[in-house]
Amino acid sequence: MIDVVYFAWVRERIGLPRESVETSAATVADLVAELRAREDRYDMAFTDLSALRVAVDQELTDFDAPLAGVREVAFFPPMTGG
Amino acid sequence: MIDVVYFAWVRERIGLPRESVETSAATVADLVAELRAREDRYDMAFTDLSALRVAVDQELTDFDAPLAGVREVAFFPPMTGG
Amino acid sequence: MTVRLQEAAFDAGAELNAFTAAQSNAGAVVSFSGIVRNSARGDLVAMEIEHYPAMTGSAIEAMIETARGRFALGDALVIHRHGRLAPAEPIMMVATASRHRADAFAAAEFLMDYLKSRAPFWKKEVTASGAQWVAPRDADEKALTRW
Amino acid sequence: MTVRLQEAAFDAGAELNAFTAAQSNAGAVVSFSGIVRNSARGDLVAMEIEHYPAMTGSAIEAMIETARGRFALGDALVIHRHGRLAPAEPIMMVATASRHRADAFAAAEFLMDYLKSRAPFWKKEVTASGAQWVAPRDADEKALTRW
Repeated sequence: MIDVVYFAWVRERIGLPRESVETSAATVADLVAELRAREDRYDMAFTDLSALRVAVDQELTDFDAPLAGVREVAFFPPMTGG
Repeated sequence: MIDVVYFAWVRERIGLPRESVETSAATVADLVAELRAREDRYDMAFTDLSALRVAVDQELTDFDAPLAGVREVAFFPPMTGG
Repeated sequence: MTVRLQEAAFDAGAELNAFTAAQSNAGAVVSFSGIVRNSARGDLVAMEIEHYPAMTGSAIEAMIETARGRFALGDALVIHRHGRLAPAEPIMMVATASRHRADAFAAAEFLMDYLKSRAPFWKKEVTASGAQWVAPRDADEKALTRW
Repeated sequence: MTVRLQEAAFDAGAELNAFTAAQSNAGAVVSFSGIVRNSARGDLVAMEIEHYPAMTGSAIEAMIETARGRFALGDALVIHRHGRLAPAEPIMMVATASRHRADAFAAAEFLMDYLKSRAPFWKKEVTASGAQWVAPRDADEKALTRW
Protein backbone atom coordinates (compact mmCIF):
# COMPACT_ATOMS: atom_id res chain seq x y z
CA MET A 1 0.00 0.00 0.00
CA ILE A 2 1.26 3.42 -0.99
CA ASP A 3 -0.29 6.73 0.03
CA VAL A 4 -0.80 8.83 -3.09
CA VAL A 5 -1.38 12.55 -2.57
CA TYR A 6 -2.44 15.24 -5.03
CA PHE A 7 -2.11 19.00 -4.92
CA ALA A 8 -3.48 22.04 -6.77
CA TRP A 9 -5.19 21.28 -10.10
CA VAL A 10 -4.11 17.63 -9.95
CA ARG A 11 -6.13 17.29 -6.74
CA GLU A 12 -9.06 19.13 -8.33
CA ARG A 13 -9.09 16.97 -11.48
CA ILE A 14 -8.82 13.70 -9.64
CA GLY A 15 -11.30 14.91 -7.08
CA LEU A 16 -9.57 13.90 -3.89
CA PRO A 17 -6.49 14.96 -1.93
CA ARG A 18 -5.19 11.55 -0.86
CA GLU A 19 -5.84 7.85 -1.26
CA SER A 20 -4.20 4.55 -0.42
CA VAL A 21 -3.30 2.55 -3.49
CA GLU A 22 -2.70 -1.19 -3.60
CA THR A 23 0.07 -1.49 -6.16
CA SER A 24 3.12 -3.47 -7.14
CA ALA A 25 4.33 -0.79 -9.55
CA ALA A 26 8.11 -0.75 -9.75
CA THR A 27 8.46 2.95 -10.61
CA VAL A 28 6.48 6.17 -10.44
CA ALA A 29 5.83 5.87 -14.18
CA ASP A 30 4.36 2.39 -13.64
CA LEU A 31 2.12 3.77 -10.91
CA VAL A 32 0.97 6.57 -13.23
CA ALA A 33 0.11 3.97 -15.90
CA GLU A 34 -1.97 2.01 -13.38
CA LEU A 35 -3.80 5.14 -12.24
CA ARG A 36 -4.52 6.28 -15.82
CA ALA A 37 -6.07 2.90 -16.58
CA ARG A 38 -8.55 3.34 -13.74
CA GLU A 39 -10.82 6.17 -14.83
CA ASP A 40 -11.00 9.14 -17.19
CA ARG A 41 -10.36 11.68 -14.43
CA TYR A 42 -6.99 10.04 -13.70
CA ASP A 43 -6.24 9.66 -17.39
CA MET A 44 -6.88 13.36 -17.92
CA ALA A 45 -4.88 14.47 -14.89
CA PHE A 46 -1.81 12.57 -16.09
CA THR A 47 -2.11 13.32 -19.83
CA ASP A 48 0.88 15.66 -19.94
CA LEU A 49 3.60 14.49 -17.58
CA SER A 50 5.79 17.46 -18.53
CA ALA A 51 3.24 19.63 -16.69
CA LEU A 52 3.58 17.53 -13.53
CA ARG A 53 6.11 17.13 -10.76
CA VAL A 54 6.48 14.22 -8.38
CA ALA A 55 7.81 13.77 -4.87
CA VAL A 56 8.55 10.38 -3.33
CA ASP A 57 8.55 10.30 0.46
CA GLN A 58 8.58 14.12 0.42
CA GLU A 59 11.61 14.47 -1.85
CA LEU A 60 11.35 15.85 -5.39
CA THR A 61 12.31 13.20 -7.91
CA ASP A 62 11.66 11.93 -11.46
CA PHE A 63 9.02 9.69 -12.96
CA ASP A 64 11.51 6.85 -13.31
CA ALA A 65 12.15 6.77 -9.55
CA PRO A 66 11.74 3.27 -8.00
CA LEU A 67 8.93 2.66 -5.52
CA ALA A 68 10.45 -0.17 -3.47
CA GLY A 69 9.92 0.63 0.21
CA VAL A 70 8.20 3.94 -0.57
CA ARG A 71 5.33 5.09 1.65
CA GLU A 72 4.08 8.25 -0.04
CA VAL A 73 4.01 9.55 -3.61
CA ALA A 74 2.82 13.09 -4.36
CA PHE A 75 1.76 14.49 -7.74
CA PHE A 76 1.40 18.20 -8.38
CA PRO A 77 1.96 20.97 -10.95
CA PRO A 78 5.14 23.09 -11.01
CA MET A 79 5.47 24.92 -7.72
CA THR A 80 4.68 28.63 -7.41
CA GLY A 81 5.92 29.65 -3.98
CA GLY A 82 7.54 32.86 -2.82
CA MET B 1 38.50 82.67 -4.87
CA ILE B 2 37.68 79.00 -4.59
CA ASP B 3 36.48 77.21 -1.47
CA VAL B 4 38.67 74.18 -0.89
CA VAL B 5 37.31 71.53 1.49
CA TYR B 6 38.99 68.48 2.98
CA PHE B 7 37.59 65.29 4.49
CA ALA B 8 38.80 62.34 6.56
CA TRP B 9 42.58 61.95 6.77
CA VAL B 10 43.13 64.71 4.21
CA ARG B 11 41.41 67.10 6.59
CA GLU B 12 43.46 65.75 9.50
CA ARG B 13 46.81 66.06 7.68
CA ILE B 14 46.16 69.54 6.43
CA GLY B 15 44.70 70.51 9.77
CA LEU B 16 41.58 72.31 8.66
CA PRO B 17 38.25 71.40 7.08
CA ARG B 18 37.85 74.31 4.67
CA GLU B 19 39.63 77.37 3.37
CA SER B 20 39.24 80.01 0.69
CA VAL B 21 42.08 79.95 -1.82
CA GLU B 22 43.06 82.81 -4.11
CA THR B 23 44.10 81.01 -7.26
CA SER B 24 44.20 81.27 -11.01
CA ALA B 25 44.88 77.53 -11.43
CA ALA B 26 43.36 76.23 -14.65
CA THR B 27 42.79 72.67 -13.45
CA VAL B 28 42.48 70.69 -10.23
CA ALA B 29 46.02 69.38 -10.82
CA ASP B 30 47.31 72.96 -11.05
CA LEU B 31 45.55 73.81 -7.79
CA VAL B 32 47.13 70.76 -6.14
CA ALA B 33 50.58 71.91 -7.32
CA GLU B 34 49.98 75.36 -5.80
CA LEU B 35 48.83 73.87 -2.51
CA ARG B 36 51.80 71.46 -2.32
CA ALA B 37 54.21 74.38 -2.78
CA ARG B 38 52.74 76.12 0.30
CA GLU B 39 53.79 73.94 3.22
CA ASP B 40 54.92 70.45 4.14
CA ARG B 41 51.51 69.44 5.51
CA TYR B 42 49.94 70.12 2.09
CA ASP B 43 52.83 68.47 0.30
CA MET B 44 52.41 65.35 2.41
CA ALA B 45 48.63 65.22 2.05
CA PHE B 46 48.88 65.30 -1.73
CA THR B 47 51.93 63.01 -2.13
CA ASP B 48 49.97 60.10 -3.59
CA LEU B 49 47.18 61.35 -5.80
CA SER B 50 46.07 57.75 -6.51
CA ALA B 51 44.96 57.62 -2.86
CA LEU B 52 42.81 60.74 -3.29
CA ARG B 53 39.51 61.59 -4.89
CA VAL B 54 38.25 65.00 -5.92
CA ALA B 55 34.84 66.60 -6.30
CA VAL B 56 34.28 69.90 -8.09
CA ASP B 57 31.11 71.75 -7.13
CA GLN B 58 29.93 68.55 -5.38
CA GLU B 59 30.42 66.26 -8.39
CA LEU B 60 33.09 63.53 -8.47
CA THR B 61 35.62 64.27 -11.19
CA ASP B 62 39.28 63.85 -12.17
CA PHE B 63 42.40 65.80 -11.39
CA ASP B 64 42.47 67.22 -14.90
CA ALA B 65 39.06 68.85 -14.47
CA PRO B 66 39.03 72.59 -15.35
CA LEU B 67 38.38 75.15 -12.62
CA ALA B 68 36.84 77.96 -14.66
CA GLY B 69 33.73 79.18 -12.87
CA VAL B 70 34.13 76.63 -10.07
CA ARG B 71 33.13 77.59 -6.54
CA GLU B 72 34.13 74.57 -4.45
CA VAL B 73 36.76 71.85 -4.75
CA ALA B 74 36.81 68.93 -2.29
CA PHE B 75 39.68 66.53 -1.64
CA PHE B 76 39.21 63.25 0.22
CA PRO B 77 40.27 59.59 0.36
CA PRO B 78 38.27 56.83 -1.36
CA MET B 79 34.77 56.74 0.09
CA THR B 80 33.69 54.08 2.58
CA GLY B 81 29.94 54.44 2.91
CA GLY B 82 27.25 51.82 3.35
CA MET C 1 17.91 29.08 11.14
CA THR C 2 14.18 29.59 11.48
CA VAL C 3 11.42 28.36 9.16
CA ARG C 4 7.81 29.23 9.91
CA LEU C 5 4.76 28.16 7.93
CA GLN C 6 1.54 29.79 9.01
CA GLU C 7 -1.89 30.99 7.96
CA ALA C 8 -1.72 34.11 10.09
CA ALA C 9 -0.35 37.42 8.84
CA PHE C 10 3.03 38.52 10.19
CA ASP C 11 4.72 41.86 10.83
CA ALA C 12 7.72 41.99 8.45
CA GLY C 13 9.32 44.92 10.27
CA ALA C 14 9.04 43.29 13.69
CA GLU C 15 10.43 40.04 12.25
CA LEU C 16 13.33 41.92 10.65
CA ASN C 17 14.16 43.64 13.93
CA ALA C 18 13.99 40.41 15.94
CA PHE C 19 16.16 38.61 13.39
CA THR C 20 18.72 41.42 13.36
CA ALA C 21 18.83 41.61 17.16
CA ALA C 22 19.55 37.87 17.35
CA GLN C 23 22.74 38.14 15.28
CA SER C 24 26.19 38.55 16.74
CA ASN C 25 28.52 40.74 14.72
CA ALA C 26 26.74 40.47 11.38
CA GLY C 27 27.47 43.57 9.31
CA ALA C 28 24.79 42.95 6.71
CA VAL C 29 21.13 41.92 6.90
CA VAL C 30 19.05 41.51 3.75
CA SER C 31 15.30 40.96 3.72
CA PHE C 32 12.84 40.12 1.00
CA SER C 33 9.09 40.54 1.44
CA GLY C 34 6.60 39.10 -1.02
CA ILE C 35 3.24 40.86 -1.19
CA VAL C 36 -0.02 39.79 -2.88
CA ARG C 37 -0.24 41.84 -6.07
CA ASN C 38 -3.56 42.50 -7.71
CA SER C 39 -4.46 40.66 -10.92
CA ALA C 40 -3.71 42.20 -14.32
CA ARG C 41 -7.34 43.39 -14.45
CA GLY C 42 -7.29 44.68 -10.88
CA ASP C 43 -10.14 42.39 -9.80
CA LEU C 44 -8.33 40.07 -7.40
CA VAL C 45 -10.53 38.93 -4.54
CA ALA C 46 -8.06 36.61 -2.84
CA MET C 47 -4.89 34.61 -3.31
CA GLU C 48 -5.24 31.04 -2.07
CA ILE C 49 -2.01 29.26 -1.21
CA GLU C 50 -1.93 25.48 -0.88
CA HIS C 51 1.12 23.60 0.33
CA TYR C 52 2.36 20.12 1.20
CA PRO C 53 2.67 20.19 4.97
CA ALA C 54 4.67 16.96 5.27
CA MET C 55 7.30 18.29 2.88
CA THR C 56 7.39 22.09 3.01
CA GLY C 57 9.36 22.65 6.20
CA SER C 58 12.06 20.09 5.48
CA ALA C 59 12.37 21.24 1.85
CA ILE C 60 13.01 24.83 2.98
CA GLU C 61 15.44 23.74 5.69
CA ALA C 62 17.37 21.80 3.05
CA MET C 63 17.52 24.94 0.88
CA ILE C 64 18.95 26.93 3.78
CA GLU C 65 21.55 24.20 4.41
CA THR C 66 22.52 24.34 0.73
CA ALA C 67 22.81 28.13 0.96
CA ARG C 68 25.04 27.77 4.03
CA GLY C 69 27.37 25.55 2.04
CA ARG C 70 27.63 28.06 -0.78
CA PHE C 71 27.74 31.41 0.98
CA ALA C 72 29.20 32.79 4.20
CA LEU C 73 25.74 32.85 5.69
CA GLY C 74 25.45 33.64 9.39
CA ASP C 75 21.74 32.99 9.78
CA ALA C 76 18.53 32.81 7.77
CA LEU C 77 14.81 33.23 8.42
CA VAL C 78 11.97 32.08 6.16
CA ILE C 79 8.30 32.79 6.90
CA HIS C 80 5.72 31.61 4.36
CA ARG C 81 1.96 31.81 4.66
CA HIS C 82 -0.68 29.49 3.28
CA GLY C 83 -4.47 29.70 3.11
CA ARG C 84 -6.51 32.63 1.84
CA LEU C 85 -4.82 36.04 1.50
CA ALA C 86 -6.21 39.41 0.44
CA PRO C 87 -4.51 41.79 -2.04
CA ALA C 88 -1.62 43.76 -0.48
CA GLU C 89 -1.18 41.23 2.33
CA PRO C 90 2.31 39.87 3.00
CA ILE C 91 2.80 36.35 1.57
CA MET C 92 6.24 35.52 2.81
CA MET C 93 9.61 36.88 3.82
CA VAL C 94 13.24 35.81 3.79
CA ALA C 95 15.99 37.40 5.87
CA THR C 96 19.70 36.62 5.74
CA ALA C 97 22.62 37.83 7.87
CA SER C 98 26.31 37.78 6.97
CA ARG C 99 29.48 39.67 7.75
CA HIS C 100 29.50 41.28 4.31
CA ARG C 101 26.71 42.32 1.98
CA ALA C 102 27.64 40.16 -1.02
CA ASP C 103 26.93 36.94 0.90
CA ALA C 104 23.74 38.26 2.47
CA PHE C 105 22.37 39.34 -0.92
CA ALA C 106 23.43 36.16 -2.71
CA ALA C 107 21.96 33.88 -0.04
CA ALA C 108 18.65 35.79 -0.04
CA GLU C 109 18.37 35.60 -3.83
CA PHE C 110 19.34 31.93 -3.84
CA LEU C 111 16.66 31.15 -1.25
CA MET C 112 14.04 33.15 -3.13
CA ASP C 113 14.83 31.44 -6.43
CA TYR C 114 14.50 28.02 -4.81
CA LEU C 115 11.41 28.92 -2.80
CA LYS C 116 9.69 30.13 -5.98
CA SER C 117 10.19 26.93 -7.95
CA ARG C 118 11.17 24.13 -5.58
CA ALA C 119 9.20 24.61 -2.38
CA PRO C 120 5.80 22.86 -2.53
CA PHE C 121 3.46 25.85 -2.67
CA TRP C 122 0.76 26.50 -5.24
CA LYS C 123 -1.02 29.82 -5.70
CA LYS C 124 -4.54 30.29 -6.99
CA GLU C 125 -5.89 33.69 -7.99
CA VAL C 126 -9.54 34.18 -7.10
CA THR C 127 -11.10 37.04 -9.09
CA ALA C 128 -14.64 38.28 -9.60
CA SER C 129 -14.81 36.17 -12.77
CA GLY C 130 -13.44 32.91 -11.39
CA ALA C 131 -10.41 31.19 -9.95
CA GLN C 132 -7.22 30.16 -11.68
CA TRP C 133 -4.01 28.42 -10.63
CA VAL C 134 -1.00 30.67 -11.12
CA ALA C 135 1.27 29.36 -13.89
CA PRO C 136 4.97 29.30 -13.17
CA ARG C 137 6.91 32.04 -14.97
CA ASP C 138 9.66 30.96 -17.36
CA ALA C 139 11.89 33.57 -15.70
CA ASP C 140 11.52 31.77 -12.37
CA GLU C 141 12.68 28.42 -13.68
CA LYS C 142 15.46 30.12 -15.61
CA ALA C 143 16.63 31.96 -12.49
CA LEU C 144 17.72 28.63 -10.99
CA THR C 145 20.29 28.05 -13.71
CA ARG C 146 22.57 30.76 -12.35
CA TRP C 147 23.33 28.93 -9.11
CA MET D 1 12.14 58.24 -3.44
CA THR D 2 13.32 59.15 0.03
CA VAL D 3 16.86 59.93 1.17
CA ARG D 4 17.53 60.68 4.83
CA LEU D 5 20.88 61.60 6.36
CA GLN D 6 20.86 61.75 10.13
CA GLU D 7 22.87 61.34 13.31
CA ALA D 8 20.02 59.68 15.19
CA ALA D 9 19.46 55.94 15.22
CA PHE D 10 16.50 54.61 13.25
CA ASP D 11 14.18 51.60 13.54
CA ALA D 12 14.83 49.47 10.44
CA GLY D 13 11.69 47.38 10.96
CA ALA D 14 9.43 50.41 11.33
CA GLU D 15 11.05 52.00 8.27
CA LEU D 16 10.56 48.79 6.26
CA ASN D 17 6.88 48.63 7.23
CA ALA D 18 6.26 52.30 6.41
CA PHE D 19 8.04 51.93 3.06
CA THR D 20 6.07 48.79 2.20
CA ALA D 21 2.75 50.37 3.19
CA ALA D 22 3.44 53.33 0.90
CA GLN D 23 3.72 51.14 -2.22
CA SER D 24 0.84 50.41 -4.54
CA ASN D 25 0.84 46.94 -6.04
CA ALA D 26 4.52 46.16 -5.55
CA GLY D 27 5.00 42.41 -5.26
CA ALA D 28 8.56 42.54 -3.97
CA VAL D 29 10.31 44.63 -1.32
CA VAL D 30 14.02 44.15 -0.59
CA SER D 31 15.84 45.76 2.31
CA PHE D 32 19.48 45.95 3.28
CA SER D 33 20.60 46.98 6.76
CA GLY D 34 24.22 47.79 7.54
CA ILE D 35 25.29 47.29 11.14
CA VAL D 36 28.46 48.40 12.96
CA ARG D 37 30.61 45.27 13.24
CA ASN D 38 33.23 44.99 15.92
CA SER D 39 36.90 45.27 14.95
CA ALA D 40 38.94 42.17 14.15
CA ARG D 41 40.27 42.28 17.73
CA GLY D 42 36.84 42.85 19.24
CA ASP D 43 37.88 46.13 20.84
CA LEU D 44 35.81 48.63 18.87
CA VAL D 45 34.73 51.59 20.96
CA ALA D 46 32.94 53.53 18.25
CA MET D 47 32.57 54.00 14.51
CA GLU D 48 32.78 57.64 13.48
CA ILE D 49 31.22 58.52 10.16
CA GLU D 50 32.08 61.76 8.42
CA HIS D 51 30.30 62.95 5.30
CA TYR D 52 30.13 65.87 2.86
CA PRO D 53 26.78 67.48 3.63
CA ALA D 54 26.68 69.67 0.51
CA MET D 55 27.13 66.63 -1.72
CA THR D 56 25.78 63.50 0.01
CA GLY D 57 22.06 63.92 -0.54
CA SER D 58 22.29 64.88 -4.19
CA ALA D 59 24.85 62.13 -4.90
CA ILE D 60 22.49 59.49 -3.47
CA GLU D 61 19.48 60.91 -5.30
CA ALA D 62 21.48 60.69 -8.55
CA MET D 63 22.26 57.03 -7.77
CA ILE D 64 18.57 56.29 -7.29
CA GLU D 65 17.75 58.03 -10.59
CA THR D 66 20.38 55.91 -12.32
CA ALA D 67 18.88 52.77 -10.74
CA ARG D 68 15.42 53.81 -11.96
CA GLY D 69 16.77 54.00 -15.49
CA ARG D 70 18.27 50.53 -15.29
CA PHE D 71 15.69 48.53 -13.35
CA ALA D 72 11.91 48.44 -13.09
CA LEU D 73 12.15 50.16 -9.74
CA GLY D 74 8.90 51.29 -8.15
CA ASP D 75 10.39 53.18 -5.22
CA ALA D 76 13.55 53.41 -3.13
CA LEU D 77 14.50 54.51 0.37
CA VAL D 78 17.99 55.29 1.64
CA ILE D 79 18.76 56.19 5.26
CA HIS D 80 22.40 56.78 6.21
CA ARG D 81 23.71 57.92 9.56
CA HIS D 82 26.77 60.01 10.35
CA GLY D 83 28.50 60.93 13.60
CA ARG D 84 29.56 58.54 16.35
CA LEU D 85 28.03 55.04 16.40
CA ALA D 86 28.48 52.17 18.86
CA PRO D 87 29.08 48.52 17.88
CA ALA D 88 25.89 46.72 16.77
CA GLU D 89 24.12 49.99 15.98
CA PRO D 90 22.45 50.35 12.57
CA ILE D 91 24.54 52.44 10.15
CA MET D 92 22.24 52.64 7.18
CA MET D 93 19.51 50.94 5.24
CA VAL D 94 18.28 50.69 1.69
CA ALA D 95 14.84 49.49 0.64
CA THR D 96 13.56 48.93 -2.89
CA ALA D 97 10.12 48.00 -4.22
CA SER D 98 9.27 46.49 -7.59
CA ARG D 99 6.64 44.30 -9.19
CA HIS D 100 9.04 41.34 -9.36
CA ARG D 101 11.89 40.28 -7.14
CA ALA D 102 14.70 40.38 -9.72
CA ASP D 103 14.39 44.16 -10.12
CA ALA D 104 14.05 44.80 -6.39
CA PHE D 105 17.17 42.75 -5.64
CA ALA D 106 19.22 44.22 -8.49
CA ALA D 107 18.31 47.81 -7.59
CA ALA D 108 19.17 47.25 -3.91
CA GLU D 109 22.54 45.72 -4.77
CA PHE D 110 23.26 48.46 -7.30
CA LEU D 111 22.49 51.15 -4.72
CA MET D 112 24.61 49.42 -2.06
CA ASP D 113 27.58 49.07 -4.41
CA TYR D 114 27.41 52.76 -5.30
CA LEU D 115 26.79 53.91 -1.73
CA LYS D 116 29.85 51.96 -0.58
CA SER D 117 32.30 53.54 -3.01
CA ARG D 118 30.73 56.66 -4.52
CA ALA D 119 28.73 58.37 -1.76
CA PRO D 120 30.90 60.78 0.24
CA PHE D 121 31.11 58.98 3.57
CA TRP D 122 34.26 58.07 5.47
CA LYS D 123 34.37 55.65 8.39
CA LYS D 124 36.85 55.74 11.24
CA GLU D 125 37.22 52.88 13.70
CA VAL D 126 37.94 54.01 17.23
CA THR D 127 39.40 51.21 19.36
CA ALA D 128 40.99 51.04 22.79
CA SER D 129 44.39 51.34 21.11
CA GLY D 130 43.66 54.25 18.80
CA ALA D 131 41.65 55.42 15.82
CA GLN D 132 42.04 54.47 12.18
CA TRP D 133 40.29 55.41 8.96
CA VAL D 134 38.68 52.39 7.33
CA ALA D 135 40.44 51.48 4.08
CA PRO D 136 38.23 50.73 1.10
CA ARG D 137 38.04 47.02 0.27
CA ASP D 138 39.20 45.95 -3.19
CA ALA D 139 36.01 43.88 -3.42
CA ASP D 140 33.92 47.05 -3.05
CA GLU D 141 35.57 48.84 -5.96
CA LYS D 142 35.46 45.67 -8.02
CA ALA D 143 31.73 45.25 -7.32
CA LEU D 144 31.03 48.37 -9.38
CA THR D 145 32.40 46.79 -12.55
CA ARG D 146 29.41 44.46 -12.85
CA TRP D 147 26.88 47.24 -13.49
